[in-house]
Amino acid sequence: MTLPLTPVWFVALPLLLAFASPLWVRLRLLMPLLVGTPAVLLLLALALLPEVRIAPLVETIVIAPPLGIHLQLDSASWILVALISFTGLLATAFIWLGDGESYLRDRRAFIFLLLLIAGCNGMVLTGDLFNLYVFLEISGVSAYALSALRRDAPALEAGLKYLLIGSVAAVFFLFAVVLVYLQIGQLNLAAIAEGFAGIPGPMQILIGLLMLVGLGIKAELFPFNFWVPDIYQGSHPVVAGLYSGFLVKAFLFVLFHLVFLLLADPGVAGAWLMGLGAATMLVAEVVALRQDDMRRMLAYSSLGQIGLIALALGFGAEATTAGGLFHMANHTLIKLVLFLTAAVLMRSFVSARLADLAGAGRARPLAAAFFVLGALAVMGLPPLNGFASKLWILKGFAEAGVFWPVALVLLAALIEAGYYFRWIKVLYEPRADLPEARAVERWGYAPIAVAAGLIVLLGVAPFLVDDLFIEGAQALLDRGAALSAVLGAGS
Amino acid sequence: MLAFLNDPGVLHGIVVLGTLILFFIGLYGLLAKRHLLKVLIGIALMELSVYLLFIGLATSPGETAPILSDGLRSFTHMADPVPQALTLTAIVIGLAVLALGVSLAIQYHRLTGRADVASLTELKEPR
Amino acid sequence: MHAVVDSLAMIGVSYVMGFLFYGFYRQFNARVQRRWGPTIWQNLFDNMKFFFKSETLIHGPMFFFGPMIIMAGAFTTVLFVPFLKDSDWLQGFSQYGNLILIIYLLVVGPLGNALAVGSSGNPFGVMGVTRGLTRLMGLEVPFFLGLAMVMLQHETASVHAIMAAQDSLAHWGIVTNPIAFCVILLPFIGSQHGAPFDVVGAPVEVYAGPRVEFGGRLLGVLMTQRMMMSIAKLVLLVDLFLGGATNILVLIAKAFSLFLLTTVISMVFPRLKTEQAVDFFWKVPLGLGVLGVILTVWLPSWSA
Amino acid sequence: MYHKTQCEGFQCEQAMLEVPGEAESIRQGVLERLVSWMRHRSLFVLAYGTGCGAIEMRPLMTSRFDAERFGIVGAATPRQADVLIVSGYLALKTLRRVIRSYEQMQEPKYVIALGSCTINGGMYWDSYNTIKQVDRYIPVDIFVNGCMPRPEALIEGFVALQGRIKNGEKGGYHHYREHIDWYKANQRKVLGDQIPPTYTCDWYHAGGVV
Amino acid sequence: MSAILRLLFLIVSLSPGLLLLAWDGSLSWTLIDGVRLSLTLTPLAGFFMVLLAVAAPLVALPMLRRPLDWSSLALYVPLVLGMELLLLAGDFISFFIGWEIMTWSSYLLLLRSPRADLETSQSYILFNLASAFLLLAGILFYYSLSGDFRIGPLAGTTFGQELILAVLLGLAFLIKVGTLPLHIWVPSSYDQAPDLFSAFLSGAISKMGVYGLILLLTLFPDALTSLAGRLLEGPAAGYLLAWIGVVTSVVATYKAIAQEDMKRLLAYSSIAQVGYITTAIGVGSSLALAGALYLALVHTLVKVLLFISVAGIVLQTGQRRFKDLGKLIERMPVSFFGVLIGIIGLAGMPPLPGFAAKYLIFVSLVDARWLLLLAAMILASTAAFIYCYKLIYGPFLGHANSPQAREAREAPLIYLVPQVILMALLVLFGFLPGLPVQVLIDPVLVALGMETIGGASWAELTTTYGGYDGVVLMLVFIIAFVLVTGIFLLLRGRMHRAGSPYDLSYAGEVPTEGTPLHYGAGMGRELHRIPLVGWILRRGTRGFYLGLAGQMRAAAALLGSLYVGRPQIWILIAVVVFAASLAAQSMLGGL
Repeated sequence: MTLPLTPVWFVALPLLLAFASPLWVRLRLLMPLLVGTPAVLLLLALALLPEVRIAPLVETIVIAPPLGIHLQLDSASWILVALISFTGLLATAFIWLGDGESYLRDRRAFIFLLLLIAGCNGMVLTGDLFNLYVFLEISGVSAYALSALRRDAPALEAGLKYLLIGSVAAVFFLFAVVLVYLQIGQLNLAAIAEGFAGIPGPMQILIGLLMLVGLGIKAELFPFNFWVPDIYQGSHPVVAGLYSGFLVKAFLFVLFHLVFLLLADPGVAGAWLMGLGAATMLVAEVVALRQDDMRRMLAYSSLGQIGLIALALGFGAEATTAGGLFHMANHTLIKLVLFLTAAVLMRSFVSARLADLAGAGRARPLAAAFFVLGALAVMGLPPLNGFASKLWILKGFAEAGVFWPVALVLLAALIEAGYYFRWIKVLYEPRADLPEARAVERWGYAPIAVAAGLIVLLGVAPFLVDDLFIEGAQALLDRGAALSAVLGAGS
Repeated sequence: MLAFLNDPGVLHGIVVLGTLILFFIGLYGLLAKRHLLKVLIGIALMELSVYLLFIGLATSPGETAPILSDGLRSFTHMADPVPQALTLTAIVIGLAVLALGVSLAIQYHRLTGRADVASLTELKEPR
Repeated sequence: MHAVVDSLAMIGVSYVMGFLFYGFYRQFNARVQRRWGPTIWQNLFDNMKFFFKSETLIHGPMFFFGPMIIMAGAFTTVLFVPFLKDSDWLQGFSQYGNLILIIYLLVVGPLGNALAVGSSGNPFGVMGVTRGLTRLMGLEVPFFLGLAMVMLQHETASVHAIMAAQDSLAHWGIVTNPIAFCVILLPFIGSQHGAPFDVVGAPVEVYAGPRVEFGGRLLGVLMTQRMMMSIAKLVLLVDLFLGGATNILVLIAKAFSLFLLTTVISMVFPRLKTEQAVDFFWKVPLGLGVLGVILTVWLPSWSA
Repeated sequence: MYHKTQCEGFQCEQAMLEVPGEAESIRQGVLERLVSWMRHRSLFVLAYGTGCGAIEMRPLMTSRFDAERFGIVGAATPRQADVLIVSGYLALKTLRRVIRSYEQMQEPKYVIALGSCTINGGMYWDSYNTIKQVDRYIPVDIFVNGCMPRPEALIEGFVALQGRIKNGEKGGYHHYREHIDWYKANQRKVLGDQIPPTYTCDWYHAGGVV
Repeated sequence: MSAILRLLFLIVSLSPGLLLLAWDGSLSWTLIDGVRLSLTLTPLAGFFMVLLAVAAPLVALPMLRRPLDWSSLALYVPLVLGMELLLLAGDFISFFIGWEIMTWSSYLLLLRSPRADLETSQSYILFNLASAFLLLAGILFYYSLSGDFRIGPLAGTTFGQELILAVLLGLAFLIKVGTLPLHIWVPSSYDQAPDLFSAFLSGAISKMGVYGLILLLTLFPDALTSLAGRLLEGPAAGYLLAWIGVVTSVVATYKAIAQEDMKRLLAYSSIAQVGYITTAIGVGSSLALAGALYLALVHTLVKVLLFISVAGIVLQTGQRRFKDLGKLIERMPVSFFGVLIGIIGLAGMPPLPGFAAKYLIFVSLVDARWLLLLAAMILASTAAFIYCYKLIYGPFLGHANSPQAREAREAPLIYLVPQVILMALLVLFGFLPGLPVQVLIDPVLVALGMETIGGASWAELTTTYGGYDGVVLMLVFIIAFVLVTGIFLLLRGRMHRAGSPYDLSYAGEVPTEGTPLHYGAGMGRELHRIPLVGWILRRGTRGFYLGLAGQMRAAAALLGSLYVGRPQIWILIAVVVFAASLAAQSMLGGL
């Protein structure tokens, strides 16, 4: 029997392995499979890359589109899929190697982690609106459960809060899906895109706003993102790293994918999203100034970067979009380093509070060095990868002669420096009584080191990968090509 | 007596009105109630209203179930099967979410003795 | 050889002029105060007495080298000021220098001496030095501004060229650029340690100021350099404003008249405190200087 | 520290108080005579105003008597002074400072004692805390007696001192060096441990009596 | 292993010099799509590379003193390499990359000091990043004008565009050089940085701002003149820059006088010196630029020398305040000479090259007919004598005021070697003031398309206003000094040394150890009584920036109150926003 290399595996493999989990417990294969699955998916993604670069892969399930469900792997979604797999690999490797908390290493965590990966992959790949809703809920449910995994009061609180707000988002999104179906009678995205212009204007607005609220809550845009810091703080940092690393990226991608696909002229919606992105960025960076819990601070910082990405993608120019996609990837790497470092620090010093971490840099020099590296990268300081992508975005704005986003981005970066450098300073505080540090597994640094190495590599040599992102941006922006790939050239 | 219901416009109007009322009742429960279970019930009501809306608007009077049996050999005068399938899926998902929510709420209650949504104050902005 | 003889002659001339002028100053001062006063040679006597004191106390090597530096600075200053124009004699090394260099050389010595004062460890001396530096800060601004106006007028910083440009009475600096002269005059008196501004070295003001620890031969050195430095400054002003001198007698006459002017001004004013002096320099001469700049530089360029 | 040596008793003391007179003038070469002449024309005065004599110094220095015509001017610090004027009685407190100032002066240096109090205590002859005879503690070159002496008398004293300087006579400072033990013993007698520190007379330990 | 690493470290520190010798041609590659990096070595950058080549190894050498601080050594490497990149940059992106690497690595080096506090480190990094981001904004604006990141003159731009560009880039560089309202980060960070690193901060890093300012001039076809015409004989736009520089110098000089800590004093003096350089750049003539470059050179030499000397003092005594030191001249004679030569250079006294630099600047000001600026500059430069004197009196003269100062020993050899080298360089340039002009400065002027100012020989410094001859000046002074000393020693009479430091004429009193005889701390305090100076000294910008930070925190608290931890409110807000935007859109009339 030969297994064809199709995009279906991105969803199917983690789902199958997750549901067969009792088997793996018995066979003591839980941890190897947990790490192995994203690794295999990453390899699969790499293997598919040459094909994807030639033309988008459309994988039909049962019936051909527009009637059936299909998965579409183009250059843009490939970036997300590879990112999800890679992030999953590093995070699970950290869980395995880092010898961490037992609740992250048991069957439930295994199931939910794989479900999260499957859900996100599905969201990114699917070409069907209702399917999108399903994957959205799969990833949502697994995320709620992951937050509550620790089963103490803060974790349960985080899980509950996440569940409440997430369900509301899902209801809004479902409402939009229902309206779309009622108006067009189609669920295939390409088909909807063709028919969307025919919907009466007020209904378009209603659908758009419903989707905006639904996805905006999930994608952490400004007036809908008040839940984020609480959830990130209550969850384990590795889980928060996954949220910040690919969950929110997947939602953001879906949001912009829908915008660019459904709307013939994404100008107005893009402007709205740019505004929301700018507000998200500025508000989050300012509020982050007063945080004294590392997880919460990182949550705000993550919000800020999401805002930046929304700003870049919303502009819709090729350079900003490519830069935005690149920044997604970079931000994922950076936040992974930061959250995993936070996990190490939390395990060493029990607390993640600023006051308790004073002088930690002298007790845990490696972890602090990774934190510094991540902080420098997230602020966009060269020669790290955050700089390359920010430069790309800003260059895109400058080429278009639009300067207010440039000013806002730079201002936000300055504010961001205000709190990151405060943390760095405190980490290296000279203190006579160094805090007591509990032992951590040295192998746990390996995934962080890999991510850190990539941060530096992508910073020094972004030209290695910039083609991918340009193609991704073109795939994301080129509505006609996307439609014809699904519906055939004649449509 | 209820013949006026055979007019799709009237029927759909009633459905829209009813589901919207249901939706806002759910929203009210979600926003105004403090007990966790009541809040979850609010969410469930909102979801329910969306399902009802979907089914109600996708079906017109006089359509039969989309099952090819009992001598029915063509696809005429059948309800669109897709909304029903979708709604079934959505109900399953909604149930899963609701179950997870209820279980979390119960665990929370067991752990802390509280079931008040306003008492979720462990995680908040620093003063 | 010529350079050596010339240098020695310049040093000699400036020394002789120095003690004679200051001897005259003391006698003149006494007459104004209705006293008989000392002889005109009194400064020579004082100076020689100190040079031949049989005991000299020093406070470490820097204390010794300070007066040496200030003396070397005085010699260098004298050698870089041309005494005569259109002459081979009394030129020193002035063709290798310029006006700005001379102004800075004037302060080399005092700073070297300040090291010696500090090295003595006497706080009164250091207070005196600080006052001296403060006064320097006050007077240098209008002084330099005036000189800059002269430089701008002649478009050169070379003293020779400035002298050469003043070929007749009508072209004397004091005639062609009277504002600059007025700006410079009071700071010049200050830089000569003249009367209204002499709080720094005045006896019994903070215990004799910077010289509190100097005695014996070192004090003799300090007196000598002060006299020579004063003559260097006088000659410099003669060169800049009074058209220079073609022979030694003219030089003495011009320098003496200038000296007489400053002396007269000194005698009629009471002593100012340091901060008052600085404030005065920054208000009156500097204000005049700013006015001068506006009149001689800004207005012509705008009207042009 | 400073210890008594050769000399004890009244006669001895008398001998010590004899300041060398004209007979001991030194043979001088041309340069020395020139220098002496310069020196006598330029006397910087450290006026130690301990008593009423200080009042008489003002008219001396100012327009009326104008000591500057003799080359006599005031000095601010002992380092620059040639002549120390002890103008009146000395108390125990002031004696200490006068001795220290004297020792800080650079040679050649001279002392003029002004008024009767410096000779024998004058009107304070029976006071418990005044110094009766200054020349037991520092060598006095010229006494100007009177209570108080007029500035004219002081000028006369100065002229006499100038004459001695011009002739190259040995000054009191030679005597101080040669008999430092005796002076120090006397100072110790009244001042106890409060006598000025040794380093002001370091030549004493160096043995370098010129 | 350790030896090899140390050797590597030294090689890196020598790399600017090696680069100068070995660099030819250029390098370029694409960073990301449309951004091409290119490295060349222009003469202007070469000049600043020389400064780096002097400062980097001389600061690196004493850093190798045991016990080694490996983190500092490791951070020094990207710092030096980043600055090399910054200087080699042929385009703005590599310039910016080098600039930022310099910024963060210097910040992390600053953190190595146990004395660095939060306020200082935050102000350092925030000001420097503000500078960097302004720079980036300027670069992007430049890019939008020229369509290319390569550094070169702009053509066909409007006055408004040029003004925006000049303001953005100018502000960036002015923050870096620390001109007046933007200087607040300089003193405290120079003070609290590791002692040796302060030398590098002041000697090399601040020069990068100067490099940037000069680079800014080259962006405009006719330098500053094209911006707003001419005023008297200089560019009108430069007049403002020159006044900024001069006001900076004046204020910083008085602040320096008021300091009671050696390193803070040096920090303020750095601000003042760079203020002169800024002024000269504002004048913009060939003379003035030569003066600016010359002063940059001298300032690098002098400040590295002074900071290393001071680092030696701090190392040996553990004290850094004037009131705790004193009389080290006998205990640390080499350091004394280091500081002596340093302050002579700093004060711009002849015969050392500081005078040559000031001479060029003064003459250029006269030449531009900007006499009021000249007067203000003279004010700063004569007031500088006071702090120079304080700097040498406080630690070295007077009386030892602490047990450590009484028992200090000379700084270790590894500190003295750089000092001696720098002293030798300064004296050499004193003899040959024309040497830097002909070798280093004239090529830059040629490259900038200006007339050269080099004279006939290395000994001469010539201008249109006349010049002077360093060899003659130095020889006359030395011969006079030798003669005077010789004659003095030939005179008859006993000369002896006081038996005790307390043998002072002190009104007959006998001062003792307990008597407050050291005038180091209070020196210059009486300047407060001068109205203008008192007015300056009473003012500061710290309150303003602290207020700004407070406002920022208040804003954070205000916005943070949005992030309440209550799900129902989140949902409410979402619903309200939804409803409101729906209403708004439908009222505005649809998509």
